[in-house]
Amino acid sequence: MIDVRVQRDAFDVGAELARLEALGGGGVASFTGLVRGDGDLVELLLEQYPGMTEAALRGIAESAARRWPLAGLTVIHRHGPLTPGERIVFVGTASRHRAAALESCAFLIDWLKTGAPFWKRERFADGTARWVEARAADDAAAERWNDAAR
Amino acid sequence: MIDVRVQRDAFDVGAELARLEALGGGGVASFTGLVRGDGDLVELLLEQYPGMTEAALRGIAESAARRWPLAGLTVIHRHGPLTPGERIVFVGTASRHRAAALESCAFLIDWLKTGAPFWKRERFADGTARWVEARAADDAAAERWNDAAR
Amino acid sequence: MALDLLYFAWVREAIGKDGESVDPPESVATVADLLDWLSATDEDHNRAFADRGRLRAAVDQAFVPLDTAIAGAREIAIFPPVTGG
Amino acid sequence: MALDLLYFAWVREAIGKDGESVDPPESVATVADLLDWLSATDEDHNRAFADRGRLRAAVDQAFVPLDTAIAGAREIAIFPPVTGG
Repeated sequence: MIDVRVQRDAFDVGAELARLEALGGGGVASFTGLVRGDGDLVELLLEQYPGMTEAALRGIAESAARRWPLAGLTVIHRHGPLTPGERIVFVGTASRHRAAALESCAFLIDWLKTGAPFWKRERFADGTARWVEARAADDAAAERWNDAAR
Repeated sequence: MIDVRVQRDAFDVGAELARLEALGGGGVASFTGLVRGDGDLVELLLEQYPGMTEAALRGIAESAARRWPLAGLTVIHRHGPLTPGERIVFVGTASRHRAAALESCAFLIDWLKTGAPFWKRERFADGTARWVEARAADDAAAERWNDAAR
Repeated sequence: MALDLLYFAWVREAIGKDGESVDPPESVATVADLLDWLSATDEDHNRAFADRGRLRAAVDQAFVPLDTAIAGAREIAIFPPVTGG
Repeated sequence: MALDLLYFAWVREAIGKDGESVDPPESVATVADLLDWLSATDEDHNRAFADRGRLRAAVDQAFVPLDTAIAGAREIAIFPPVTGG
Protein backbone atom coordinates (compact mmCIF):
# COMPACT_ATOMS: atom_id res chain seq x y z
CA MET A 1 0.00 0.00 0.00
CA ILE A 2 1.86 3.05 -1.31
CA ASP A 3 0.10 6.36 -0.76
CA VAL A 4 1.77 9.50 -2.14
CA ARG A 5 0.13 12.93 -2.04
CA VAL A 6 1.33 16.40 -3.01
CA GLN A 7 -1.31 18.82 -1.79
CA ARG A 8 -1.96 22.37 -0.60
CA ASP A 9 -4.19 21.27 2.27
CA ALA A 10 -3.14 20.42 5.82
CA PHE A 11 -3.30 16.80 6.95
CA ASP A 12 -4.00 14.87 10.16
CA VAL A 13 -0.97 12.92 11.40
CA GLY A 14 -3.00 10.84 13.88
CA ALA A 15 -5.36 9.68 11.13
CA GLU A 16 -2.47 8.83 8.79
CA LEU A 17 -0.73 6.78 11.49
CA ALA A 18 -3.97 4.97 12.39
CA ARG A 19 -4.30 3.93 8.75
CA LEU A 20 -0.75 2.50 8.75
CA GLU A 21 -1.29 0.80 12.12
CA ALA A 22 -4.40 -0.93 10.75
CA LEU A 23 -2.25 -2.77 8.16
CA GLY A 24 -1.19 -5.18 10.91
CA GLY A 25 2.58 -4.91 10.41
CA GLY A 26 3.10 -4.33 14.11
CA GLY A 27 5.55 -1.44 13.76
CA VAL A 28 4.95 2.05 12.38
CA ALA A 29 7.67 4.70 12.02
CA SER A 30 7.03 8.30 11.07
CA PHE A 31 8.72 11.60 10.50
CA THR A 32 6.92 14.93 10.37
CA GLY A 33 8.66 18.10 9.20
CA LEU A 34 7.31 21.49 10.25
CA VAL A 35 8.07 25.10 9.34
CA ARG A 36 10.42 26.62 11.90
CA GLY A 37 10.02 30.29 12.71
CA ASP A 38 13.77 31.01 12.70
CA GLY A 39 14.98 34.54 12.02
CA ASP A 40 11.57 36.20 11.94
CA LEU A 41 10.34 33.96 9.16
CA VAL A 42 6.68 34.71 8.47
CA GLU A 43 6.08 32.50 5.42
CA LEU A 44 7.68 29.58 3.67
CA LEU A 45 6.48 29.14 0.10
CA LEU A 46 6.94 25.71 -1.45
CA GLU A 47 6.78 25.68 -5.23
CA GLN A 48 6.32 22.37 -7.03
CA TYR A 49 6.56 21.28 -10.66
CA PRO A 50 2.95 20.16 -11.10
CA GLY A 51 2.79 16.52 -12.13
CA MET A 52 6.53 15.93 -12.13
CA THR A 53 6.93 16.50 -8.39
CA GLU A 54 4.30 13.93 -7.44
CA ALA A 55 5.69 11.44 -10.00
CA ALA A 56 9.18 11.84 -8.50
CA LEU A 57 7.81 11.27 -4.98
CA ARG A 58 5.96 8.18 -6.19
CA GLY A 59 9.17 6.89 -7.79
CA ILE A 60 11.19 7.18 -4.58
CA ALA A 61 8.35 5.63 -2.57
CA GLU A 62 8.26 2.65 -4.92
CA SER A 63 12.00 2.32 -4.63
CA ALA A 64 11.71 2.23 -0.81
CA ALA A 65 8.98 -0.41 -1.06
CA ARG A 66 11.30 -2.58 -3.18
CA ARG A 67 14.23 -2.09 -0.81
CA TRP A 68 12.51 -2.80 2.51
CA PRO A 69 9.76 -5.30 3.45
CA LEU A 70 6.96 -2.83 4.14
CA ALA A 71 3.28 -3.43 4.87
CA GLY A 72 2.60 0.12 3.73
CA LEU A 73 4.01 3.59 3.33
CA THR A 74 2.55 7.07 3.15
CA VAL A 75 4.21 10.24 1.88
CA ILE A 76 2.41 13.57 2.09
CA HIS A 77 4.05 16.79 0.98
CA ARG A 78 2.42 20.19 0.99
CA HIS A 79 3.05 23.00 -1.46
CA GLY A 80 2.02 26.64 -1.49
CA PRO A 81 2.45 29.22 1.31
CA LEU A 82 3.01 27.87 4.83
CA THR A 83 3.46 29.64 8.15
CA PRO A 84 5.71 28.70 11.09
CA GLY A 85 4.42 25.68 13.01
CA GLU A 86 2.59 24.22 10.01
CA ARG A 87 3.42 20.71 8.84
CA ILE A 88 5.27 20.52 5.53
CA VAL A 89 5.93 16.84 5.09
CA PHE A 90 4.96 13.48 6.55
CA VAL A 91 6.50 10.07 5.98
CA GLY A 92 4.98 6.99 7.61
CA THR A 93 6.12 3.40 7.13
CA ALA A 94 4.67 0.15 8.48
CA SER A 95 6.52 -3.15 8.73
CA ARG A 96 6.85 -6.35 10.74
CA HIS A 97 10.49 -5.34 11.19
CA ARG A 98 11.15 -2.20 13.16
CA ALA A 99 14.53 -1.66 11.45
CA ALA A 100 12.79 -1.76 8.04
CA ALA A 101 10.19 0.78 9.17
CA LEU A 102 12.78 3.11 10.69
CA GLU A 103 15.36 2.87 7.91
CA SER A 104 12.88 3.34 5.07
CA CYS A 105 11.43 6.34 6.91
CA ALA A 106 14.90 7.88 7.25
CA PHE A 107 15.68 7.10 3.59
CA LEU A 108 12.49 8.76 2.37
CA ILE A 109 12.80 11.89 4.47
CA ASP A 110 16.48 12.35 3.53
CA TRP A 111 15.51 12.26 -0.13
CA LEU A 112 12.43 14.45 0.32
CA LYS A 113 14.41 17.14 2.16
CA THR A 114 17.11 17.21 -0.50
CA GLY A 115 16.23 15.64 -3.84
CA ALA A 116 12.51 16.28 -4.10
CA PRO A 117 11.55 18.76 -6.86
CA PHE A 118 10.53 21.68 -4.68
CA TRP A 119 11.79 25.22 -4.42
CA LYS A 120 11.47 27.18 -1.20
CA ARG A 121 11.08 30.91 -0.75
CA GLU A 122 11.40 32.44 2.70
CA ARG A 123 9.61 35.68 3.58
CA PHE A 124 10.61 37.56 6.73
CA ALA A 125 8.95 40.02 9.10
CA ASP A 126 10.93 42.93 7.60
CA GLY A 127 9.36 42.30 4.20
CA THR A 128 12.42 40.74 2.59
CA ALA A 129 12.19 37.42 0.78
CA ARG A 130 14.73 35.02 -0.67
CA TRP A 131 14.83 31.74 -2.49
CA VAL A 132 16.58 29.05 -0.44
CA GLU A 133 19.80 27.75 -2.00
CA ALA A 134 20.54 24.00 -2.23
CA ARG A 135 22.71 22.81 0.66
CA ALA A 136 25.70 20.49 0.31
CA ALA A 137 25.10 18.93 3.77
CA ASP A 138 21.66 17.76 2.71
CA ASP A 139 23.03 16.23 -0.44
CA ALA A 140 25.51 14.28 1.69
CA ALA A 141 22.69 12.91 3.87
CA ALA A 142 20.80 11.67 0.82
CA GLU A 143 24.02 10.39 -0.77
CA ARG A 144 24.76 7.96 2.06
CA TRP A 145 21.84 5.82 0.91
CA ASN A 146 23.50 5.49 -2.49
CA ASP A 147 26.77 4.56 -0.80
CA ALA A 148 24.97 1.94 1.26
CA ALA A 149 23.54 0.42 -1.94
CA ARG A 150 26.93 0.03 -3.62
CA MET B 1 11.26 17.89 27.95
CA ILE B 2 11.50 14.20 28.81
CA ASP B 3 8.18 12.45 29.32
CA VAL B 4 8.25 8.76 30.34
CA ARG B 5 5.13 6.81 31.22
CA VAL B 6 4.51 3.15 32.07
CA GLN B 7 0.76 2.70 32.16
CA ARG B 8 -2.08 0.23 31.70
CA ASP B 9 -4.22 2.66 29.72
CA ALA B 10 -4.27 3.20 25.98
CA PHE B 11 -2.86 6.43 24.58
CA ASP B 12 -3.49 8.78 21.66
CA VAL B 13 -0.60 8.90 19.17
CA GLY B 14 -1.91 12.01 17.41
CA ALA B 15 -2.07 13.95 20.67
CA GLU B 16 1.43 12.83 21.69
CA LEU B 17 2.87 13.92 18.33
CA ALA B 18 1.07 17.28 18.48
CA ARG B 19 2.71 17.92 21.85
CA LEU B 20 6.17 17.19 20.40
CA GLU B 21 5.45 19.27 17.28
CA ALA B 22 4.53 22.24 19.50
CA LEU B 23 8.09 22.33 20.89
CA GLY B 24 9.21 24.06 17.69
CA GLY B 25 12.09 21.73 16.81
CA GLY B 26 10.83 21.40 13.27
CA GLY B 27 11.26 17.63 13.04
CA VAL B 28 9.41 14.89 14.92
CA ALA B 29 10.17 11.18 14.56
CA SER B 30 8.09 8.41 16.07
CA PHE B 31 7.79 4.67 16.35
CA THR B 32 4.68 2.86 17.49
CA GLY B 33 4.71 -0.85 18.28
CA LEU B 34 1.47 -2.82 18.19
CA VAL B 35 0.42 -6.34 19.15
CA ARG B 36 0.47 -8.59 16.08
CA GLY B 37 -2.13 -11.35 15.88
CA ASP B 38 0.34 -13.97 14.61
CA GLY B 39 -0.41 -17.67 15.16
CA ASP B 40 -3.86 -17.19 16.68
CA LEU B 41 -2.58 -14.97 19.46
CA VAL B 42 -5.50 -13.72 21.53
CA GLU B 43 -3.65 -11.89 24.31
CA LEU B 44 -0.23 -10.51 25.02
CA LEU B 45 0.41 -9.91 28.71
CA LEU B 46 3.16 -7.46 29.59
CA GLU B 47 4.46 -7.77 33.14
CA GLN B 48 6.55 -4.97 34.59
CA TYR B 49 8.67 -4.61 37.74
CA PRO B 50 6.69 -1.80 39.36
CA GLY B 51 8.92 1.22 39.97
CA MET B 52 12.05 -0.32 38.51
CA THR B 53 10.69 -0.57 34.98
CA GLU B 54 9.72 3.11 34.80
CA ALA B 55 13.05 4.13 36.36
CA ALA B 56 14.93 2.09 33.75
CA LEU B 57 12.93 3.71 30.94
CA ARG B 58 13.63 7.14 32.39
CA GLY B 59 17.34 6.29 32.56
CA ILE B 60 17.56 5.34 28.87
CA ALA B 61 15.50 8.39 27.88
CA GLU B 62 17.91 10.67 29.76
CA SER B 63 20.82 8.95 28.09
CA ALA B 64 19.26 9.61 24.66
CA ALA B 65 18.71 13.27 25.59
CA ARG B 66 22.42 13.57 26.45
CA ARG B 67 23.51 11.84 23.27
CA TRP B 68 21.38 13.74 20.73
CA PRO B 69 20.30 17.42 20.60
CA LEU B 70 16.58 16.95 21.26
CA ALA B 71 13.85 19.51 21.85
CA GLY B 72 11.84 16.79 23.56
CA LEU B 73 11.17 13.10 23.79
CA THR B 74 8.24 10.97 24.88
CA VAL B 75 8.25 7.28 25.80
CA ILE B 76 5.00 5.50 26.64
CA HIS B 77 4.92 1.79 27.42
CA ARG B 78 1.83 -0.15 28.37
CA HIS B 79 1.68 -3.11 30.74
CA GLY B 80 -1.06 -5.59 31.54
CA PRO B 81 -3.14 -7.64 29.10
CA LEU B 82 -3.26 -6.44 25.48
CA THR B 83 -5.10 -7.78 22.45
CA PRO B 84 -3.94 -7.89 18.78
CA GLY B 85 -3.99 -4.46 17.15
CA GLU B 86 -3.50 -2.59 20.43
CA ARG B 87 -0.56 -0.23 20.82
CA ILE B 88 2.17 -1.45 23.18
CA VAL B 89 4.82 1.21 22.94
CA PHE B 90 5.37 4.70 21.57
CA VAL B 91 8.59 6.65 21.15
CA GLY B 92 8.50 10.22 19.87
CA THR B 93 11.48 12.56 19.49
CA ALA B 94 11.66 16.19 18.42
CA SER B 95 14.75 17.96 17.14
CA ARG B 96 16.00 20.68 14.79
CA HIS B 97 18.06 17.93 13.15
CA ARG B 98 16.13 15.17 11.44
CA ALA B 99 19.02 12.71 11.88
CA ALA B 100 19.01 13.34 15.65
CA ALA B 101 15.25 12.77 15.85
CA LEU B 102 15.39 9.59 13.74
CA GLU B 103 18.49 8.09 15.35
CA SER B 104 17.40 8.72 18.93
CA CYS B 105 14.00 7.21 18.09
CA ALA B 106 15.68 4.08 16.69
CA PHE B 107 18.02 3.89 19.69
CA LEU B 108 15.14 4.10 22.17
CA ILE B 109 12.93 1.56 20.45
CA ASP B 110 15.81 -0.91 20.03
CA TRP B 111 16.45 -0.73 23.76
CA LEU B 112 12.77 -0.84 24.71
CA LYS B 113 12.16 -3.94 22.58
CA THR B 114 15.14 -5.77 24.07
CA GLY B 115 16.54 -4.37 27.30
CA ALA B 116 13.46 -2.91 28.98
CA PRO B 117 12.39 -4.77 32.14
CA PHE B 118 9.24 -6.39 30.80
CA TRP B 119 8.21 -10.00 30.49
CA LYS B 120 5.74 -11.09 27.84
CA ARG B 121 3.28 -13.96 27.99
CA GLU B 122 1.41 -14.98 24.85
CA ARG B 123 -2.00 -16.64 25.06
CA PHE B 124 -3.42 -18.41 21.99
CA ALA B 125 -6.87 -19.31 20.69
CA ASP B 126 -6.39 -22.97 21.67
CA GLY B 127 -5.99 -21.98 25.32
CA THR B 128 -2.24 -22.51 25.51
CA ALA B 129 0.04 -19.81 26.90
CA ARG B 130 3.80 -19.34 27.00
CA TRP B 131 6.30 -16.85 28.29
CA VAL B 132 8.32 -15.32 25.46
CA GLU B 133 12.03 -16.16 25.56
CA ALA B 134 14.68 -13.46 25.09
CA ARG B 135 15.93 -13.30 21.50
CA ALA B 136 19.58 -13.04 20.48
CA ALA B 137 18.71 -11.01 17.33
CA ASP B 138 17.11 -8.29 19.45
CA ASP B 139 20.16 -8.13 21.68
CA ALA B 140 22.29 -7.58 18.58
CA ALA B 141 20.08 -4.66 17.47
CA ALA B 142 20.47 -2.98 20.86
CA GLU B 143 24.17 -3.81 20.99
CA ARG B 144 25.01 -1.85 17.83
CA TRP B 145 24.36 1.36 19.75
CA ASN B 146 27.05 0.38 22.22
CA ASP B 147 29.39 -0.37 19.33
CA ALA B 148 28.64 3.04 17.83
CA ALA B 149 29.57 4.71 21.13
CA ARG B 150 33.00 3.06 21.36
CA MET C 1 9.13 22.78 -33.58
CA ALA C 2 6.65 24.17 -30.98
CA LEU C 3 7.89 23.86 -27.40
CA ASP C 4 6.21 24.52 -24.06
CA LEU C 5 8.63 26.18 -21.67
CA LEU C 6 8.08 26.22 -17.90
CA TYR C 7 9.94 28.40 -15.39
CA PHE C 8 10.12 27.87 -11.63
CA ALA C 9 11.25 29.76 -8.53
CA TRP C 10 13.50 32.82 -9.20
CA VAL C 11 13.79 31.92 -12.88
CA ARG C 12 10.05 32.40 -13.12
CA GLU C 13 10.26 35.67 -11.20
CA ALA C 14 13.18 36.99 -13.28
CA ILE C 15 11.43 36.29 -16.58
CA GLY C 16 8.11 37.51 -15.22
CA LYS C 17 5.98 34.59 -16.33
CA ASP C 18 5.61 30.91 -15.44
CA GLY C 19 5.99 29.68 -18.99
CA GLU C 20 5.65 30.38 -22.67
CA SER C 21 5.27 28.65 -26.00
CA VAL C 22 8.20 29.08 -28.40
CA ASP C 23 9.24 27.86 -31.85
CA PRO C 24 13.05 27.96 -32.01
CA PRO C 25 14.97 27.64 -35.32
CA GLU C 26 16.65 24.37 -36.40
CA SER C 27 20.02 25.60 -35.15
CA VAL C 28 18.80 25.33 -31.54
CA ALA C 29 19.85 21.74 -30.81
CA THR C 30 20.35 21.55 -27.03
CA VAL C 31 18.90 23.05 -23.84
CA ALA C 32 21.97 25.35 -23.67
CA ASP C 33 21.32 26.50 -27.26
CA LEU C 34 17.75 27.23 -26.25
CA LEU C 35 18.94 29.37 -23.34
CA ASP C 36 21.30 31.28 -25.68
CA TRP C 37 18.53 31.85 -28.20
CA LEU C 38 16.06 33.04 -25.51
CA SER C 39 18.72 35.30 -23.91
CA ALA C 40 19.02 37.14 -27.20
CA THR C 41 15.28 37.91 -27.28
CA ASP C 42 15.12 40.31 -24.31
CA GLU C 43 16.83 41.53 -21.17
CA ASP C 44 14.67 39.53 -18.74
CA HIS C 45 15.63 36.19 -20.30
CA ASN C 46 19.22 37.35 -20.60
CA ARG C 47 19.39 38.16 -16.89
CA ALA C 48 17.56 34.99 -15.77
CA PHE C 49 19.87 32.74 -17.81
CA ALA C 50 23.15 34.63 -17.25
CA ASP C 51 24.69 32.21 -14.72
CA ARG C 52 24.33 28.72 -16.23
CA GLY C 53 25.86 27.12 -13.12
CA ARG C 54 22.71 28.11 -11.21
CA LEU C 55 20.31 26.59 -13.74
CA ARG C 56 18.90 23.09 -14.08
CA ALA C 57 16.56 21.68 -16.70
CA ALA C 58 14.03 18.97 -17.29
CA VAL C 59 13.00 17.72 -20.72
CA ASP C 60 9.54 16.16 -20.74
CA GLN C 61 9.68 15.98 -16.93
CA ALA C 62 13.06 14.21 -16.69
CA PHE C 63 16.07 16.01 -15.20
CA VAL C 64 18.80 16.44 -17.82
CA PRO C 65 22.15 18.22 -18.19
CA LEU C 66 22.06 21.49 -20.13
CA ASP C 67 23.90 19.97 -23.12
CA THR C 68 21.03 17.53 -23.73
CA ALA C 69 19.53 17.50 -27.24
CA ILE C 70 15.95 18.75 -27.41
CA ALA C 71 14.85 17.17 -30.70
CA GLY C 72 11.36 15.76 -30.23
CA ALA C 73 10.86 17.40 -26.83
CA ARG C 74 7.44 18.86 -26.01
CA GLU C 75 7.95 20.39 -22.55
CA ILE C 76 11.16 21.93 -21.26
CA ALA C 77 11.45 23.35 -17.73
CA ILE C 78 14.19 25.70 -16.54
CA PHE C 79 14.73 26.21 -12.82
CA PRO C 80 17.30 26.59 -10.01
CA PRO C 81 18.68 23.46 -8.25
CA VAL C 82 15.85 21.92 -6.23
CA THR C 83 15.96 22.63 -2.51
CA GLY C 84 13.79 19.75 -1.32
CA GLY C 85 10.82 19.94 1.01
CA MET D 1 18.30 -9.88 58.06
CA ALA D 2 14.72 -9.44 56.74
CA LEU D 3 14.49 -9.42 52.94
CA ASP D 4 11.63 -8.69 50.59
CA LEU D 5 11.67 -11.09 47.66
CA LEU D 6 9.85 -10.40 44.39
CA TYR D 7 9.15 -12.90 41.62
CA PHE D 8 8.17 -12.14 38.04
CA ALA D 9 6.86 -13.98 34.98
CA TRP D 10 7.19 -17.79 35.08
CA VAL D 11 9.25 -17.66 38.27
CA ARG D 12 6.23 -16.07 39.95
CA GLU D 13 3.93 -18.70 38.45
CA ALA D 14 6.21 -21.62 39.43
CA ILE D 15 6.46 -20.46 43.05
CA GLY D 16 2.79 -19.56 43.16
CA LYS D 17 3.17 -16.07 44.64
CA ASP D 18 4.52 -12.69 43.56
CA GLY D 19 6.80 -12.29 46.55
CA GLU D 20 7.53 -13.11 50.16
CA SER D 21 9.42 -11.85 53.17
CA VAL D 22 12.30 -14.05 54.34
CA ASP D 23 15.02 -13.99 56.99
CA PRO D 24 17.91 -16.14 55.73
CA PRO D 25 20.76 -17.28 58.02
CA GLU D 26 24.19 -15.56 58.05
CA SER D 27 25.62 -18.28 55.79
CA VAL D 28 23.51 -16.97 52.88
CA ALA D 29 25.97 -14.46 51.39
CA THR D 30 25.05 -14.12 47.70
CA VAL D 31 21.96 -14.23 45.49
CA ALA D 32 22.98 -17.77 44.45
CA ASP D 33 23.20 -18.81 48.14
CA LEU D 34 19.73 -17.40 48.63
CA LEU D 35 18.39 -19.48 45.74
CA ASP D 36 20.02 -22.63 47.23
CA TRP D 37 18.55 -21.90 50.63
CA LEU D 38 15.05 -21.27 49.23
CA SER D 39 15.26 -24.39 47.01
CA ALA D 40 15.73 -26.49 50.14
CA THR D 41 12.50 -25.12 51.66
CA ASP D 42 10.02 -26.70 49.24
CA GLU D 43 9.47 -28.30 45.86
CA ASP D 44 7.99 -25.15 44.21
CA HIS D 45 11.09 -23.05 44.91
CA ASN D 46 13.31 -26.00 43.98
CA ARG D 47 11.63 -26.35 40.59
CA ALA D 48 11.53 -22.58 39.91
CA PHE D 49 15.23 -22.17 40.66
CA ALA D 50 16.49 -25.45 39.12
CA ASP D 51 18.04 -23.94 35.96
CA ARG D 52 20.19 -21.02 37.09
CA GLY D 53 21.05 -20.13 33.48
CA ARG D 54 17.43 -19.05 32.98
CA LEU D 55 17.38 -16.78 36.04
CA ARG D 56 18.32 -13.16 36.49
CA ALA D 57 18.29 -11.02 39.63
CA ALA D 58 18.03 -7.45 40.80
CA VAL D 59 19.20 -6.24 44.22
CA ASP D 60 17.41 -3.09 45.35
CA GLN D 61 16.19 -2.58 41.76
CA ALA D 62 19.63 -2.89 40.10
CA PHE D 63 20.39 -5.83 37.80
CA VAL D 64 23.19 -7.96 39.24
CA PRO D 65 24.93 -11.29 38.54
CA LEU D 66 23.80 -14.19 40.72
CA ASP D 67 27.14 -14.27 42.63
CA THR D 68 26.50 -10.74 43.97
CA ALA D 69 26.69 -10.33 47.77
CA ILE D 70 23.35 -9.47 49.38
CA ALA D 71 24.58 -7.94 52.64
CA GLY D 72 22.50 -4.83 53.36
CA ALA D 73 19.99 -5.54 50.59
CA ARG D 74 16.32 -4.84 51.26
CA GLU D 75 14.60 -5.99 48.06
CA ILE D 76 15.72 -8.86 45.86
CA ALA D 77 13.89 -9.78 42.66
CA ILE D 78 14.25 -13.09 40.82
CA PHE D 79 12.99 -13.38 37.23
CA PRO D 80 13.70 -14.74 33.74
CA PRO D 81 15.79 -12.68 31.28
CA VAL D 82 13.73 -9.65 30.29
CA THR D 83 12.05 -9.88 26.88
CA GLY D 84 11.52 -6.18 26.31
CA GLY D 85 8.33 -4.49 25.32
